[in-house]
Amino acid sequence: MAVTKLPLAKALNESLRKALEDDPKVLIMGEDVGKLGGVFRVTDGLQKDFGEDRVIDTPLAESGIVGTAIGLALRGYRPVVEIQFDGFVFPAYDQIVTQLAKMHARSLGKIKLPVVVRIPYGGGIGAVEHHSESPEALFAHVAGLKVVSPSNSSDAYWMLQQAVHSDDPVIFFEPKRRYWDKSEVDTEAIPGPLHAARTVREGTDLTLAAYGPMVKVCVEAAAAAAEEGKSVEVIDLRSMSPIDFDAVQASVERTGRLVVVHEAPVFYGSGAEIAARITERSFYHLEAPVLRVGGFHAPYPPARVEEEYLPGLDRVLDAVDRSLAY
Amino acid sequence: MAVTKLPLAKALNESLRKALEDDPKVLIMGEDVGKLGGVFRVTDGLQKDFGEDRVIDTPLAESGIVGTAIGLALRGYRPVVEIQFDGFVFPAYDQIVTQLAKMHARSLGKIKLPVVVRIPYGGGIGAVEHHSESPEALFAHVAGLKVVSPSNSSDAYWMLQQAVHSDDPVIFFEPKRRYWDKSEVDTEAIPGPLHAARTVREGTDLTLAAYGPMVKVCVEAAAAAAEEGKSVEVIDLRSMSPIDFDAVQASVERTGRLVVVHEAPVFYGSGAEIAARITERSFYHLEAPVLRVGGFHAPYPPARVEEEYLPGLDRVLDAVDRSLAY
Amino acid sequence: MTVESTAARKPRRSGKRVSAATKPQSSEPQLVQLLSPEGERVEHPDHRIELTPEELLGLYRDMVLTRRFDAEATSLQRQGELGLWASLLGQEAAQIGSARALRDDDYVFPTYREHGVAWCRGVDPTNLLGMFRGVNHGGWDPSANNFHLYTIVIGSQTLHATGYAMGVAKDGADAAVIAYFGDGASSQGDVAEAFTFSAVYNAPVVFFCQNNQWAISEPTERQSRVPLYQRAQGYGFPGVRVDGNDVLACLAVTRWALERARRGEGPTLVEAFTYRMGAHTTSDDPTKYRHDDERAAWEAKDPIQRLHTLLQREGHADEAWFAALEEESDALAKRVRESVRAMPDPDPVSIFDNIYADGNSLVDEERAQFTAYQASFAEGGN
Amino acid sequence: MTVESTAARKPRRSGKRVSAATKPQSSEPQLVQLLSPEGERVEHPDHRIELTPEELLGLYRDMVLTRRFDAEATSLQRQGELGLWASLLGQEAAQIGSARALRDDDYVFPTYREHGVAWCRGVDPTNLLGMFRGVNHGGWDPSANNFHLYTIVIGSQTLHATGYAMGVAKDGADAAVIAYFGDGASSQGDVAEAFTFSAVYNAPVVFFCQNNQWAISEPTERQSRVPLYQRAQGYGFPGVRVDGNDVLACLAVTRWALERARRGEGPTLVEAFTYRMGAHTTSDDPTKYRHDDERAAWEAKDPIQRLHTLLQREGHADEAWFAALEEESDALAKRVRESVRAMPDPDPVSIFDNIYADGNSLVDEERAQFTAYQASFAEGGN
Ligand SMILES: Cc1ncc(C[n+]2csc(CCOP(=O)(O)OP(=O)(O)O)c2C)c(N)n1
Ligand SMILES: Cc1ncc(C[n+]2csc(CCOP(=O)(O)OP(=O)(O)O)c2C)c(N)n1
Ligand SMILES: [Mg+2]
Ligand SMILES: [Mg+2]
Repeated sequence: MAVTKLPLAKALNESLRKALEDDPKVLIMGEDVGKLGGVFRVTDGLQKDFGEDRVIDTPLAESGIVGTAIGLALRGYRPVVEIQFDGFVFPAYDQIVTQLAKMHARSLGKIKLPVVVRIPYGGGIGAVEHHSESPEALFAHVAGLKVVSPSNSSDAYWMLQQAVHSDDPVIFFEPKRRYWDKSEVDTEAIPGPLHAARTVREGTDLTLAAYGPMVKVCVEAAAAAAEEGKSVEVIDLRSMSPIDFDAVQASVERTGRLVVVHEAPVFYGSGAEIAARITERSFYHLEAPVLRVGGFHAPYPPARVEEEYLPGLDRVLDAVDRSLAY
Repeated sequence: MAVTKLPLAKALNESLRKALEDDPKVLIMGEDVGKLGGVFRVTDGLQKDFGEDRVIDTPLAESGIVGTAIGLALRGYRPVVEIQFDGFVFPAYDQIVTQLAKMHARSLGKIKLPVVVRIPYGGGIGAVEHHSESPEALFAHVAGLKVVSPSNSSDAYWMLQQAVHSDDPVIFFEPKRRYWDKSEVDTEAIPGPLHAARTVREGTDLTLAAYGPMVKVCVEAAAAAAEEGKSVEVIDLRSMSPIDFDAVQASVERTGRLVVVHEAPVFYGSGAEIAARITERSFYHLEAPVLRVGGFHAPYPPARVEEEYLPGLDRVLDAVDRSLAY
Repeated sequence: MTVESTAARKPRRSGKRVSAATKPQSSEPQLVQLLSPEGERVEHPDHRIELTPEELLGLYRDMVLTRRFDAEATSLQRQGELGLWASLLGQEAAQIGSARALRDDDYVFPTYREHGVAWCRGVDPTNLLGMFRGVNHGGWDPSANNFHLYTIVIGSQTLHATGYAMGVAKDGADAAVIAYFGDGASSQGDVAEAFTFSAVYNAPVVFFCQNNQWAISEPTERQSRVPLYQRAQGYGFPGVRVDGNDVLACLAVTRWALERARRGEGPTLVEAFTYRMGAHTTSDDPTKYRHDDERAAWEAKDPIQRLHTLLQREGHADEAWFAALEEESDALAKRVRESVRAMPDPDPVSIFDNIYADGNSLVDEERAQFTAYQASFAEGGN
Repeated sequence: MTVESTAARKPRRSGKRVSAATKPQSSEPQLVQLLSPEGERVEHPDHRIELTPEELLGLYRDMVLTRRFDAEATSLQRQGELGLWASLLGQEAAQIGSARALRDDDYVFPTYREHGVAWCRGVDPTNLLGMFRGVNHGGWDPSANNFHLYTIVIGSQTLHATGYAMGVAKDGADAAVIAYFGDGASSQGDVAEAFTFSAVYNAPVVFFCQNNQWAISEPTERQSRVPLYQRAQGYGFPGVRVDGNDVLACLAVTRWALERARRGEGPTLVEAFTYRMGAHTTSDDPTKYRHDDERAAWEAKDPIQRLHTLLQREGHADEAWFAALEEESDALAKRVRESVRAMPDPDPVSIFDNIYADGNSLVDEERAQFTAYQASFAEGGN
């Protein structure tokens, strides 16, 4: 049966399995991805079935992981590397920004680096420091990288397939607190483009745009708003670089209002880019300024206050109200 | 005489000299900062006068430079570290983002890390790859860091003094193509706050906001616009984190129009944050959307086309015209 | 100069066979050991130690209380009082031995597992639990006990330790610095850079690597194909492997390394060969990747048991003493349990505290907005 | 196993004194040398080389042409045709010797100074100049000659080389990889991680460090307090120091290291002990930090001169041959000069090319805006 209900993490696991089956050049690399199957079990069972040569436990060194993945890609491989948690991608940041992102341009197009960097990201799981961050803006600002994040199991399955097939480096942010959420995956579907946004819920009064873990919150907010008679459209952006501005623009030009929601800090976050660009594109359509709901300009706080830090239903609804009040 | 005309690089040099004289805990660290005086001679003569113990040539390892600077700060020192070029800060990015930025919060305020990271940045000097970048947004997004950039010799002198005196880590971006530009420095002046914007030129029709190397371009654009009868106000932001939004807002509420100019790529750049926030604050005052002039979503190009890549007079004037056309 | 090469030159004065030391042809590197798994004293040509009975009892007490505290924390995690716990079970000797070699003026840079070191420094065990409970990211004042905050980003702290040690040298202070890290951490570029900087500046720092054989699910062979202590040589300073389950050897070797540092002889790498008896953290499931018999083999080398045997054989303590210690353990566990349960959640507005030392307009603005937003609920608003 | 330790075991068969090799007590590490600065052949217990006269002449020709090309590039920079040049003057033997040890299937990861290696790989010298002129960031097809692009971020390419070599091993290919880097680079965490990964995966890679004594203004002592070749030992693979101004030794040692790699024996570190005779780049002023007499001492060890002496002494070439080579050099210089001058500036719209292989909507949008903006000038618009 092609359609099954799977937890998001399991959908990723199936997607990786398919990628390994389809193409002998696909490799999985990272810390603890082998026997353990990753700390979130996303690579569970893959080393057992595909061997240590294809599912590779690496030394504990993120720069080394990405740097050697680049070398393997130069040799014709398609490495999918796992960074164990969001906060541990920074030792690899130099390799990602100065090498992975730029080598295609540097070589005038002769080199292609089909490397996927998988990063479980975001908060909400009660973790200690460095395990709950949302650093996507730090990658989206960098040309040469593509940055995406699925919000559900189907996208998890298909977007990861597409990321592996892409000849460009893709930073693949996995909403870790949604790993256990189940939804339907049709493994025989024909997926849409990797960087296209998707309308999750239609509405006429206001547009909510989000991605990854916040899509669920926005859908809940839209439902709550509906009870109060407000018709809220929800767009799952799916891609933070590039951003499907056309889809957001089309929606906003119908609703006249936009609220962007993400976990990452608002200051210099993706909401800023969306607000700036949509305001430029749809200046005369906006009834209210684009509002942003997101993290504060603060380090991710200790777990016992993370619920106050994370944008939740109430904060989204508050922004919806503020927007509608214009 | 307290007032002298100095090239910007020399003003920085004098500022470091003063800092070394005033406080025995101040140290200079970096690659080639000693005998050579740095590749831009910003630390020229300092090792000779203050000794190898205070002006320290380090091994070629940026993570090591920032990491040991943190350790020295923990011991009570105030290190001013030099990153040789913008493109070489990334090996230190992990230490800056996960340690330097967060240790004050991590320790509930018990630890203070008065570390200054000096980074010559930006293009326009005909350099090879990695020597012309503007990565300020990648630091400004990170809470715990302060990010500033002087545009003239006086600010170079005073802002660096203030950065050294700050108990917070400061990322100090130096507009390298302005190193040789001379302007007046009053070493006995009383400087304004480090994070306050400064109105460079007053105007009534439109506000141009810029920082670092682009201030000069904006002042020239305002002069050119004036010849066409357009009154353009120019604000030197001076600080990219925090941003003096109050100053920008006050100006925009008078002029009704804002164009933000920076060398860094527009996508997820500081212009996005300014546009988003000012639009939110001054929604009913804006006659036109906030426009952004900056770098493209492309790696910094080879030197022979950098003049086309960099926002110049014409591109700023083009944006001014587009804004005024609303 | 490694202990290995020295050991090959000098005759051994003890007839006791000590692990690989008696097998010069063995591929196993030599291990400094002063107390055998059977609880017998062993002599070593380079390292010896003279301890009073009180000191021996002190080490034993430290290990027992640390283990008890650790077990209590694990069970507090099971009860939902902590979000996570990283147990030090099995590594008590490495931590207590090395930490008791320190003087007050020395400075410690731990990872996230150095509960035994924290204990020796005088950090209240309860304070360690804040970050694992999720009420803070580090709940103690580092300068109060010269014990830095736990560092989670693997390897980072070795550079902080090196910089701190450079500062100690600049100050001409009679002190040394110790940086703890794991076998997995040895692969991080930061650790290599710390070796480089410390060697170039001859910084008074001891790199104390607890090779507990595992980095989560990866055995040490994933990090190196030669013993880790050998890494130091290529950077120009000595490396020594010590039996990490032998508190006497850990104390002696660390003392020696700290003395070198204080004498201006620069860095040393100490590899404490030990074993992580438990899971990596309470989130980990070691049955996925390692066999029980490995653990069983290490159980026979238990650090506490061997000192217990020695104390009994040499008659330093009677049953009453052990019973009193048992009571003290219980009291400690009880105190920890109670204080953790009483630990309040932080005030949400504290999210905005301590981000900047000098203040920040954006933080002020966000704090004000947040406070107003919170108040809107209290007022029945929204 | 280092050559040093081996040398201590085997008797030397040559009476010729070879640098430190005859002084076992010396603190100077041993240097593999097969051709003395005086142009005399030297025997070495571990490394020897048999070359035909044609091969010897070929090495000489490579070095002379490379030096000439390099000098031409320097003067092109002075004339404003290039924005920058990084001269290899003095390092010809290290580069030609190591590169001539390579087979076609082997893969090279250079820094920004490997002009001699590029020459041996068959990269047209003109292509190297594009990035220094500022018309591109790397103007050749890496796969055409198995010669990767120049890498500017110090040390990064050692990890790419290691990954590539891991791929070679996976493919079961009969090939090896060589990564070039400098003495300064040895401090970067990435290089240490490359050592770790290559050792753990036993990757067929040779780390070829040109220790030219300087990293811009910093002498090698700022990077390490022990000879750099010793770094390898701590990672579990051999390190060798070779006379970097001796093209025969560089060839022999690199060949040996590549053979080890191809035989599945894993990585090797070769430290070529040489000297940067010129400035770091044309932007640098070495008078700020080093003395002329240091340079003079190294001039006596010139790599080309010593081979010249050998060729003459052994009668492999007559004056006519040298004269013909001189002419070939002139022709090369002329060709390079002319093609650089003819090198067009890139079309500005190429800024938007090759950012993504699969296309990108934002780039398309910005390209279209840019094109329209440019066109507005042509039309007299704005
Ligand atoms: C930079 C970084 N990458 C990954 C992690 C996730 N992580 C936490 S502990 C650990 C293993 C550490 O092993 P080791 O250094 O041997 O220390 P041990 O836990 O055994 O004491 C890993 C991979 C991390 N904390 N930091
Ligand atoms: C990460 C990084 N930091 C700094 C620089 C600036 N830089 C360019 S070359 C150089 C010195 C390199 O020395 P070495 O590795 O010995 O190579 P050499 O130039 O002597 O061939 C420095 C510091 C850089 N290119 N990359
Ligand atoms: Mg371990
Ligand atoms: Mg060098």
